[in-house]
Amino acid sequence: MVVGDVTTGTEVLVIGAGPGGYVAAIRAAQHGLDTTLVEKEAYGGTCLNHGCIPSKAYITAADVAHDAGNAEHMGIHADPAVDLMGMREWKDGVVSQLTGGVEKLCKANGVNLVEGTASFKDESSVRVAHGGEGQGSETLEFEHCIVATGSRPLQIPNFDFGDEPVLSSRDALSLETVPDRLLVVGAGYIGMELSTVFAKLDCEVTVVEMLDDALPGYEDDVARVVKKRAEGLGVEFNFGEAASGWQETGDSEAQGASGNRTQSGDGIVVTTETEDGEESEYDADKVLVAVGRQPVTDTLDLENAGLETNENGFLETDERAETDVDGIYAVGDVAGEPMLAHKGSKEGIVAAEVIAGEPAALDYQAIPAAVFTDPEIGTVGMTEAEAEEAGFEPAVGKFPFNASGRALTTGDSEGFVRIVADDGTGFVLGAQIVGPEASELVAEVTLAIEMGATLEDLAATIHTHPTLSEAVMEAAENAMGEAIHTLNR
Amino acid sequence: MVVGDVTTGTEVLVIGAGPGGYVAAIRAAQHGLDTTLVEKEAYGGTCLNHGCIPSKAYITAADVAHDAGNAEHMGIHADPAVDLMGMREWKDGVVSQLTGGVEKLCKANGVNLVEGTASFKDESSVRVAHGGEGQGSETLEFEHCIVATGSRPLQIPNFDFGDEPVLSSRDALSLETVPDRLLVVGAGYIGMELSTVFAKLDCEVTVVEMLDDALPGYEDDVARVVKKRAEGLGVEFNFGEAASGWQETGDSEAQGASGNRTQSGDGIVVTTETEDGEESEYDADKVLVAVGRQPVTDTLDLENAGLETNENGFLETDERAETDVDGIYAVGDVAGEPMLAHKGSKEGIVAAEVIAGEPAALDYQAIPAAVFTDPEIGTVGMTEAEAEEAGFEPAVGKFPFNASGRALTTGDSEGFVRIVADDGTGFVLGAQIVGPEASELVAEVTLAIEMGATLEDLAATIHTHPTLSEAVMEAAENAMGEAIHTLNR
Amino acid sequence: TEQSSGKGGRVFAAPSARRLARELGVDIGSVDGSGPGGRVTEGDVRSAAEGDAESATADAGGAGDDAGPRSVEFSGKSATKRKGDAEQAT
Ligand SMILES: Cc1cc2nc3c(=O)[nH]c(=O)nc-3n(C[C@H](O)[C@H](O)[C@H](O)COP(=O)(O)OP(=O)(O)OC[C@H]3O[C@@H](n4cnc5c(N)ncnc54)[C@H](O)[C@@H]3O)c2cc1C
Ligand SMILES: Cc1cc2nc3c(=O)[nH]c(=O)nc-3n(C[C@H](O)[C@H](O)[C@H](O)COP(=O)(O)OP(=O)(O)OC[C@H]3O[C@@H](n4cnc5c(N)ncnc54)[C@H](O)[C@@H]3O)c2cc1C
Repeated sequence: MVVGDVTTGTEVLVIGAGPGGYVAAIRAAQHGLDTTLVEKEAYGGTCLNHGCIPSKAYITAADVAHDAGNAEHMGIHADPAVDLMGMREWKDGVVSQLTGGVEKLCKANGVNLVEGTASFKDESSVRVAHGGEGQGSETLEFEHCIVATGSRPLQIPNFDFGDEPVLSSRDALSLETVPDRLLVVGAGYIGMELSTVFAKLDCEVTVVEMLDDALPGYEDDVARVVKKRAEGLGVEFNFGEAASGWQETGDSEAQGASGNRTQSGDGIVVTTETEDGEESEYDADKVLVAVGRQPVTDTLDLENAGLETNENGFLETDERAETDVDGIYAVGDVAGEPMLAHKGSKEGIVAAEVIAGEPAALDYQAIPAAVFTDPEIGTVGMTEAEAEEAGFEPAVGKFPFNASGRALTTGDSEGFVRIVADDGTGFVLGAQIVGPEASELVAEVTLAIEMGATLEDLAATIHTHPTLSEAVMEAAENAMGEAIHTLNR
Repeated sequence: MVVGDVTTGTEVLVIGAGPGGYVAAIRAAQHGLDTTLVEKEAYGGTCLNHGCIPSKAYITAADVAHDAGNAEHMGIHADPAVDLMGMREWKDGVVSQLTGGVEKLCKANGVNLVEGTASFKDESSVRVAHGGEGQGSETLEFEHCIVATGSRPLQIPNFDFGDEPVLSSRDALSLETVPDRLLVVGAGYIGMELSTVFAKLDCEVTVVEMLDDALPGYEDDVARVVKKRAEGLGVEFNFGEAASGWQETGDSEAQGASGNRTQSGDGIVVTTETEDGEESEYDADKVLVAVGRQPVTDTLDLENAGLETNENGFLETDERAETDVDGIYAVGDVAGEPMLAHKGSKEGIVAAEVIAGEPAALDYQAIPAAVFTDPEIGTVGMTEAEAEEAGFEPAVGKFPFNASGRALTTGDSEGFVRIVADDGTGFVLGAQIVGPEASELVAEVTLAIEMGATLEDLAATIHTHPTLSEAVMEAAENAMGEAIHTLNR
Repeated sequence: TEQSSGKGGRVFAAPSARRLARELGVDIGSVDGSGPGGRVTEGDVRSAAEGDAESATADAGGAGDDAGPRSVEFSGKSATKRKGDAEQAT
């Protein structure tokens, strides 16, 4: 039964309740704007339900088990058993605590919550279709709209996420048992994080990657530390190969574009191809496809609002997070790279404040990024090459964690902190950190970049002993030729 | 056989190779000064050999074992066995890697190393007595001297560290077996860190503290989080009691000032007294006395150089780290509170640079401090009360870790970040952090304080999701009434 | 004078100074910084705002101009309500 179409109005309409959208909605409401947030699936979006949060929960649990099982050198003898269903339940509990929190925070800040799928009727209203078929719809008129519909995993030909042995990252985070053999397609950050988790859970993990190294986009010496550790966990890498198809073991008929269906659990064979057409085959139980994500706009009827996506499917915005259409903003993954939760939240805040009449803008100098592999990677701002390209004469300092007292006492001392600065002025331009707590350490350097701090500022700031953050100070000192705990070049 | 007294000269003489002294020596040598470092015992001083480093190594190992044994809610089942000798060997390996590193770094920077005990002959020379009796001595003439002789554990009447059941922190870090029952005298940071370690190693720990709370000096709500967790580990606290004596079990004769000797391993009874003279008795196997530390100057013959200590035994210095005697500097624990390694290193650097003719001074705004309990504490700058006292009108923001996605995914979400700022200007004045990685998180706030950053600067800086450092940003936003993930007051 | 901006379109100034520049309609990229290395302080922004009003109101990086410093003139577009009642939500 279709319920009659009711029309209501709102000052600010936010579409999508991921970290881009819900943050925008809360901030808009904090500024006294009448705000409505429409979400079709789950509060918190990809990040809380199928991305950042569940993956990090699994990483923690896998670490606890793995660390204890590998601490004989510390005098600790344990043989932990992992019950994946128990791990999943814990993770689900964390997720629901956080998604429940998002809902509560929205309400407490006065955001109106609407469940359903929004699509544009024109440039000042949307239709919201509720729940399943026949659940009715309503029209919402808005003065300002923030599109925050996020992204979804890319599919590749012949690998349909609907088929049971083919996993998206989301599927991988809700398996009921640890597969014996997992083939991971894609050595980007999501592929690498999940490969590490499953390798630590004693799964035999093989990674195939089209490009010629793990973690494309990261500098060689950074990626190398993570790759080496992964190999130490038993992960096997195969570069320069693209996954081209799969079939069930014992199934003589090659499976392809026609689609695949698994009945038995007796394994699959995945075929890959090099650029020259050379084929390889890999036995596995599951194949995880983690080759990237694409923006979600197909549910929106963009054309009705006069919106267009660019050639990569993103909505383009200016430094106020506004699209080409007056009063319509886009934030988060749907608004382009980097597809990171905190980038989306920042855009959400700026969009909300711009709407509220504040002098807000996307004027940040640097967006930090982290990879939660073992060890972690944290980067922000410019690499040495990028600094050169931008016209700086870079001064670079490095500090290895094996010279850090704190790193040694944590039992985890591979990796380094590298700081990139402008030689003339000393202004800090960037950092590449690989090692323990790299995701946290990058925060200090980000503040340094935003503040226009110099190497001397970082070096002169007292850092607690013994902490990993001392490595940031020492890297800055090294760039000045004055490190204490490492030799200066 | 006494070797003839040779006299050599040096521009800079540093006495003591702890984090105050060796850092000073390296920096002086980096500035081209002819530098000699005299150490009587072990490179790295208390910190590397018996303090910061070994304690943190034990904390890590105890955590690995404890976390794995208590992760059933995460689906991990393990029953780790701890072999304290194995743990100690690992710790010793870490220590010797670091002390070896200090020695190598000193040499690589051109510091002359001399082993022996230095004492002043006059205000421009010391006598260095080598090794044991009859190993000879030499005279060193200096232009500038940096005294960095550190501190040692305070003894209390009737508890002689020479007696086998009476442990200093140093002894506690080299036990061969985990005692069944440990009585800890003193709930300061050293007592609390070690209590936590031993409790996690399944030792029955009882703490007696003369004052009326754990972690004196820390605010109530900070100390409470740590105390609660310790109690959860089975640590029993008794406040308002001072340890007054001990005797062996079954030993009818009360032991006291006369000294004690333990023959058998069948336990001791420790007696405590309240202010009103009320006595209590505690059964234990060992008693750890961790009631504070006192400066070491008694090996120096200070009077020969015209130096005097203040009423607390410290050498007083000015903002150039110089004592009352021209050309003689003092750094580290011997130069006063706070007795922290990084304070000593900073003073060492300043003293070295001042001697090198640089415009250096102890002009820092804040010294961060950490307690590596479970959870950790990290503090820097002013508390709200201190800010008020200093004439600021404090704006205070708080963010609880149980609203942090990252904290929840680490399984450790107790505690909070509190930021104190000046209301009018927004200048960040201090932070109190209790929770996971508090020791690292405090680094960003320290930089903020040193840079004269405002709440807005912290809030506007993008913080990686999901990280604990987001809590710093949110606390700053909360102080501005604009936090996203917690309600604003 | 040496400009702190230019390279890669960077302005070395705290977020609070950058926001103040937008609020006062100052193109922070053209402000002489008095801080170390030419870092632009809030004080520099204020004196630039007082000192020459005409350059401050010049269009400072309109939509789509992402080559230059990301300073955007505060236009107060479509403001519904201003700050001040941020706490009412609780
Ligand atoms: C495995 C994995 C790990 C990740 N780890 C990290 C990490 O550690 N750090 C990090 O920064 N990022 C991480 N990411 C990326 C991060 O999840 C995204 O960048 C982030 O979720 C983007 O936020 P968003 O608000 O733009 O979109 P999303 O989180 O995707 O939310 C969009 C929301 O919009 C809703 N929606 C879509 N269309 C409509 C419509 N028409 N009507 C109503 N609602 C609609 C969707 O249901 C969804 O809830 C990870 C991603 C994955 C998959
Ligand atoms: C269990 C424990 C845990 C601790 N944890 C921390 C922590 O986590 N963080 C922190 O910041 N601080 C910590 N501390 C405190 C820290 O160890 C001290 O603040 C630091 O070591 C002081 O450095 P220093 O150079 O002044 O002196 P020391 O490290 O004490 O070094 C002084 C050196 O001088 C030598 N010496 C003394 N007299 C002479 C002489 N006459 N001739 C030649 N040599 C001499 C000594 O042998 C010694 O090597 C801890 C201390 C303990 C006991």
